Amino acid sequence: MAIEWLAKLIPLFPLLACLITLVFGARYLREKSHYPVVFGCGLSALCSLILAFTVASNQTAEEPFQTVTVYQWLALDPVAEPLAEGAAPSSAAPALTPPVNFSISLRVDSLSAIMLSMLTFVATLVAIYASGYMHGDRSYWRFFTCVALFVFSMIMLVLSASFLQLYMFWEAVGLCSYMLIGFWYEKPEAAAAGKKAFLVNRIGDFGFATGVFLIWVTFGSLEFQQVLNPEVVAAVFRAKPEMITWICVCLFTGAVGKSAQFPLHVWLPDAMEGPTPVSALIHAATMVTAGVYLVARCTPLFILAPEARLLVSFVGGVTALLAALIALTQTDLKRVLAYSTVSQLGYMFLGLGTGLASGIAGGMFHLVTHAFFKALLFLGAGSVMHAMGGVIDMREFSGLRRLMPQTYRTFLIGSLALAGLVPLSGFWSKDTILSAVHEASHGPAAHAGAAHADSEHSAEAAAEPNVAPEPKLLGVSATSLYTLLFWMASFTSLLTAFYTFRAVFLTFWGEEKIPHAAGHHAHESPPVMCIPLWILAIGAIFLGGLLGHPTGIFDGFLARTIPMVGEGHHGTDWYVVILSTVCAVTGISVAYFMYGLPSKLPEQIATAAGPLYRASCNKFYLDEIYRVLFVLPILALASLSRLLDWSLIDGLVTGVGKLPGVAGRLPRPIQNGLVQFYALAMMLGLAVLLWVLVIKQG
Amino acid sequence: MPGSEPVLNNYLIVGALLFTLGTIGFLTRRNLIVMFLCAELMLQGVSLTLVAFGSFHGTWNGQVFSIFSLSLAAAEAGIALALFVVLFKRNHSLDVSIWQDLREPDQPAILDEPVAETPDEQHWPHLTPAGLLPGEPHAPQGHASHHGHARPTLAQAPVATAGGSHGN
Amino acid sequence: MQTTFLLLLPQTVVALQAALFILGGTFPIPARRWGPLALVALLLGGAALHYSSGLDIAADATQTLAVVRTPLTVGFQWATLVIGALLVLLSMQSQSASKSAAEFYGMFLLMLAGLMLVAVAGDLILLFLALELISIPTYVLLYLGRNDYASQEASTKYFLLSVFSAAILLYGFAFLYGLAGTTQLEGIRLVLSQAYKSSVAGTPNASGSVLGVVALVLITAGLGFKMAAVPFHFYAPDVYQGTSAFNAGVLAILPKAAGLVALIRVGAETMVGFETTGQQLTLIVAAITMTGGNCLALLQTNVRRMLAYSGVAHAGYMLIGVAVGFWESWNPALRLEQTTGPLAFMGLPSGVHASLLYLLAYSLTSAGLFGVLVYLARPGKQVEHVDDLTGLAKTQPLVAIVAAVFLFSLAGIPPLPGFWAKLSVFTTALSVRQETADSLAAVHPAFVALAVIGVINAAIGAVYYLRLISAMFLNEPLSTARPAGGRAALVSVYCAAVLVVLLGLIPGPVFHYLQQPARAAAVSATPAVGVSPAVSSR
Amino acid sequence: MNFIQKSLASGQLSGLLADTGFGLRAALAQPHSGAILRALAVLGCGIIGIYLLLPRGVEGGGTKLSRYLGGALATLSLVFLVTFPIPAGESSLVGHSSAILSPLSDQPAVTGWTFYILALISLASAVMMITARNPVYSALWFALVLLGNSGLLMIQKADFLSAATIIVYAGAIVVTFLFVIMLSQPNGAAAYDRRTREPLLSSITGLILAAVLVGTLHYSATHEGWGKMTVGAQRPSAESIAAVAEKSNQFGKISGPHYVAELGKTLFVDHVVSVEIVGLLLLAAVVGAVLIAGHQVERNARQ
Repeated sequence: MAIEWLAKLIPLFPLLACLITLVFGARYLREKSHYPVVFGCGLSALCSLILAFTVASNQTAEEPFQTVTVYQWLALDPVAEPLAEGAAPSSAAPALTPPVNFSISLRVDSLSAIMLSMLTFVATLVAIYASGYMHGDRSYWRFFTCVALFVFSMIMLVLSASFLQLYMFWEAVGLCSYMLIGFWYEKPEAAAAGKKAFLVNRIGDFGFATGVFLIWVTFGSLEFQQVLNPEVVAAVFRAKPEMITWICVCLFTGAVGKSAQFPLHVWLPDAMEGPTPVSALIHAATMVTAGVYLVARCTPLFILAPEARLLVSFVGGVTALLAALIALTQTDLKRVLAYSTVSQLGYMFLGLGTGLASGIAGGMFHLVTHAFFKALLFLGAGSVMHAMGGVIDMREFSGLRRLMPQTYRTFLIGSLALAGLVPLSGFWSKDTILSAVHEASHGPAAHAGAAHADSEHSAEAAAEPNVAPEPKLLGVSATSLYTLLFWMASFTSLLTAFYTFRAVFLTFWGEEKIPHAAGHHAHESPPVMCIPLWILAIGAIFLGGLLGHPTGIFDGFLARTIPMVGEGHHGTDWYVVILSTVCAVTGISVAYFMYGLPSKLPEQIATAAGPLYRASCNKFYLDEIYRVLFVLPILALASLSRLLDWSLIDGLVTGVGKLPGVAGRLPRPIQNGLVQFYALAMMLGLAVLLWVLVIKQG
Repeated sequence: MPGSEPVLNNYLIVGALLFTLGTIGFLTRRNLIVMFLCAELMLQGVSLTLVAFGSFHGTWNGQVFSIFSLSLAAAEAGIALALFVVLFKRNHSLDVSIWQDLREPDQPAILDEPVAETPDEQHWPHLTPAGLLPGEPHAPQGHASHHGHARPTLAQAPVATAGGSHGN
Repeated sequence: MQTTFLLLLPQTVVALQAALFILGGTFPIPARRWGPLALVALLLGGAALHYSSGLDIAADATQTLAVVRTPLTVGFQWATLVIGALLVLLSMQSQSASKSAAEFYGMFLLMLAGLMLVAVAGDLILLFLALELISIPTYVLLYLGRNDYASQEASTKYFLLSVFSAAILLYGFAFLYGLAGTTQLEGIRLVLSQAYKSSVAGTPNASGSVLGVVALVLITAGLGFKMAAVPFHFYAPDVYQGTSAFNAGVLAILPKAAGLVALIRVGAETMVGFETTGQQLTLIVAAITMTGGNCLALLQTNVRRMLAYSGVAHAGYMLIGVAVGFWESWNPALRLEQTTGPLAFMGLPSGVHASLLYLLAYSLTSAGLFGVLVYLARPGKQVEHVDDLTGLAKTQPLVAIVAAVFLFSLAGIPPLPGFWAKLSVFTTALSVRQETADSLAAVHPAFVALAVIGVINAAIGAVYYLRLISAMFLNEPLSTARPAGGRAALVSVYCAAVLVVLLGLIPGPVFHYLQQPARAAAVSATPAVGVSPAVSSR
Repeated sequence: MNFIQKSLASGQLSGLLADTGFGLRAALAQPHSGAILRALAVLGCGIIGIYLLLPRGVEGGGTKLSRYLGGALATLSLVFLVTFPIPAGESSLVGHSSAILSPLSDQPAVTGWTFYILALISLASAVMMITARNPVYSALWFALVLLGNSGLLMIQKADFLSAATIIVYAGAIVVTFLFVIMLSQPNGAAAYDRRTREPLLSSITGLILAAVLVGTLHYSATHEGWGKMTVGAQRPSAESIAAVAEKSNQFGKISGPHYVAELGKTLFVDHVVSVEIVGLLLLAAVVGAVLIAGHQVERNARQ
């Protein structure tokens, strides 16, 4: 009962807020437009937390979810029943085919509760922050309308009980993102970025739509209750194992588009043209996680498609590394964060792809913690941008430590969390993923465990253990692939720590430098912007420790929805812990030596004079050597990958988008305005059709 | 074989050929009226086909259908007449190629290359043009090389010789 | 005979009033009266339809097959009247000062009568004449639409090509008549299915005479012109561009509906035994129509031209349903039998019904969208370029939102009818099974390919619709002149919007309505013939 | 990826491709494509002739020759066509047809030659019509086509229709159009009448169309016999006619000597709805013509 009401209220508040700002925003609310949205999001955040606790206390493993139907959209009985006299319906009763039923339903379980709490909480803070950040914008109300619409769509996406509804709000979320990226449409870059995001996402959505169609073809239903039911999946798997793989690949394509994974990641960095709160909300914390959510939601399908899982992991791992490499050389603060987001999302997919209990839990957990510290970082960056008069290039400013102490401290916390330093939340989640990958690299034992993980119901599945050879991707066996991915991921975490702190040092350390655009107004942000920063910072510090590995709360909670979570590996993998800590510390210290110190040193060097002194300066040599041995290759790699990214991948992806236009240009000359040309083309078409069909006939 | 009784197929083939000839005419001829007449020629082919089928099947339907297509042709002819007269008033030409302003925006207009005209190519039926005595000698007339540039009006237009060489 | 006229009462009422309008044009009645009078005429037509569809005529022994009545035809006529009323509302402002308003509405009512006739015609001759009854007034409307050179050019082009395509269509009908020896659709169906039954049972295209193939191709070409299917679509963009927004709307809806219904009637429902050819033909045409229309629409900057191409693309989606209809015509029982397997799509409309649903969604949405264009016309200047729509959200927020709803529906975004239409069309395409020994027969690869092409096209289509939306919402208005389309047009637009949203949110009744004949067909082995005894008394 | 290979190996795609290839090869071996190819050869000659005859904008000394050549080729093709073998023995049509298609055979004057002469007149005039430079000639040749056609209708017992064709077409339509032509182009063929749009492509299109039509007609007349239960160019079985007739209220059978009376009865009883619709159609056309002719169009400049 309570759950039902809560589930209905959570999307209702943002929807109301959206309608209120839409109707009254332009005329009456104007610069007060944020009130309905803040309150709407706040109330729904409150409800979400209550919901999460209710779910935790009420739902049991026997009844892991609850579906609340809001609106019965289209319900049709099967038409075949009066068939009677002709061919009697075959006795094999279509047990799997319920009547067609489209409805708006809300599915409440631990997975959606987690997503909801995270989403509404971050959204509320971002809305509060935005009321300060966007202050004075001409289209203040439009911004908040879009944000409320976005929050609503995202909530509905998370609460969807069918693939159809999911797809619907998937598109709605994409649309909101398009509108928000292009919010400052006067800027040509913003308009172009919006268009690009839309185009690239369409490619992914096409995959998703195909997947949904395949699900329909295969399962005859789109309801989660039906499709994700392990028994049904097992039955279908027995009939058509390849179909499951195809479905998973198609769904994953959709996830790749929305979650900005290689090679469809090109839109996300450009999307930074939108207002910074949008970047924080949509392109860091919530929307881009929709893909991760989708894959997690479809775990029952992915479990049976080892090849698809390998693909997920592989794409995730490659994306993580590639994006981290690119982030090394960026000078735009928001772009660094954007690439870092892409990289972290890659981590999540890497974890999900393992199909291990700890991997899935880790992926989801990383999603939650990442939402906190990445939103924090983005808002911090926004704060800097706000103070610097819209300048976001790190070469233009430095040493803001003293000028903006609040921002500096919170940003530092966020960076530490992102880098994965020990007690902070990023460490716990990243560590879980890494240990899962490590575990997966130990080979088939783990896989057998995963394959059986659909557990109690399928005695057969147990009877025919994974006799099939371990899955391969492009001819590489899973174990070796995971070994490779593990090292890639570890290296990525080093890079992550490095580029994060490079940004920190460049921005906040060193000599105080303020761009002209900021004028004399460079100041610390108002409290309305700082308070959300601190709340997020607290989350970024403690969330991991409170919910993560040490307590196991998160795993246990998630295990209600995804049954296999919680089994298998429990202990702490000290090898991984140490490795990741070492990586983080190394990354930070390298960044310190390169960007934290030289800013002070050069002056001393310059005054103390002489190449002798310079030569004797140990540090400097070290730096040089380091540079030659290590940094230069990486820089080269980074610029190479950036080059590749910009020219090849970008060109390819947008090229696919341009294909229809090119195709449209081809038949254009026929449309030259002459009636007789038209008649000729008609007749020629007719004659050819006639010829072909008559010849083929018979 | 020629001389033997015509069978259904013979009629159908004549119909098909009339239809095709009409099509070719419609596709190639640029005079609005000739185009319309070619469409009517197509309808004639259809009409022949219908009647042949009807008499083959031994029912009236073919003829009835054919009668209706005849009425339709009459209706269309009425509209065509009005339309062509108005169009001619606009451009002083019955050339269908004048009407090509509406097209894909970046396509070039298709213009005729000017061709040297040979005035003696004019042929006239044995009809006496109003206001002229038959057999009155007349100077040949050079034609506008391109539609729309020099539009001969009724008043200016020199009347060609009656009784000139004809046939083709 | 009496029965026939009773069945044709709505058409008769509408057509008679059209004649009255034309007659009344000679009397000094103010032009602004004729619009409301046309609405009254449609209302009377509705009353007649209500009366005649309530009659239980089955008992009458003297029925002929010239006219068919099934629940679907009744529904189609209602839809015609509703959309006709929307269009009449649209034209009121422009006709209120016209000298030929009476004739204009007379012509328009004749077109509606023709469309209603197409739905019920059970005879090739009647069907052909009904189609021409739509064409001939169209020539006149096109010419009267605007007072300029472009409109003359548009009507010239449409006229010439329409005459040309009418000849092609008639030739196809002639062959069909020759094939069967009767002009009655039901008779043709009977003759062909007898030939089919006595042929080697079970082989597709068993009764397929080559002559029938020729007939089918010719008919499809002739009707494809009316539907604006590639490669018979060439007139559409030029004509839409050259004429007024209202005329473009009329042209986008009425002939398309007529062509589709006629193709279903003559092709999918009648030509039993030509399903292989029919499938191949419609598959090819549907695929190139969708792709061609959408790709060309991407490049357009003229709004009406873009919508013309988008209409072409939508014709392609509708043809998917017809292709499935051909497959079903072969053996509906087979389909039902197979769909009871575990891989079933029960409850969704069959191919033909899916395309009718698509037609309904498309027509309503187009009526609304062209209505927006009519409404937004400024004095002496129509909405031509996409730029004329920029910043609409600033100047006319409500109209902009409504227009966005229409565009979203055309793009097939979920809560709107366009989505349901696309969904049913694609799912019926996926429900086609290849008949093999294996009972879990694979989906038909050609139809899967068609569905995939359709989905890709839906993605392409969304791009240009969204371009319009973003122009309306994200840009600054270029001019702040007040729209001069009149209040009636606005009413029409809002009515269309309400209908569209309702159809999107409560699609159940329509789906049920479309299922009705499927149920009837499933129950009775013989399909609904003539005045169907299964006609419900409303 | 394994599964891609697997699904490829399952052979849907390659099977489809192979199927298409074989299908095409097999299709070419079929008898009806043979008929089409034969028709293609015969008609090709005529089409070349028409191409040569068509005004192509090249006025000069060479054209006369090409026109004569074209005329010769077209004639040759017509002669070929007439002698195009319709194997009488194989065709099951001949037996039935003589009684039906020569309804006037009780008049000994009407023989097969009548048909061939009339057909020749029709076709030759049609060729002349579409190739004449002068629109006036085109219209006159069209009148001749109509005469030939009405003769063809006459020998099929369609007296009324043949008279109506002459009255409506030759008497009304052609004459009105002649008026328009004479008024609008008093000086004969205009520049655009000596040119044609895409004569080559149009001829090829026409060739394909004609070949398919003629080939199909030949094939279905000769091969689609009763044995294969096809209905092309065949009379439907007695039962099916009966079934239809039962359904369709005795849609008129041709019987009795009072042709026109019978026709009228069919027209006004069975097709009365259509007659009404034609009335509406003519109303629309007349009013439309008046509206179009009287409509004032702005004389603005062309865009």
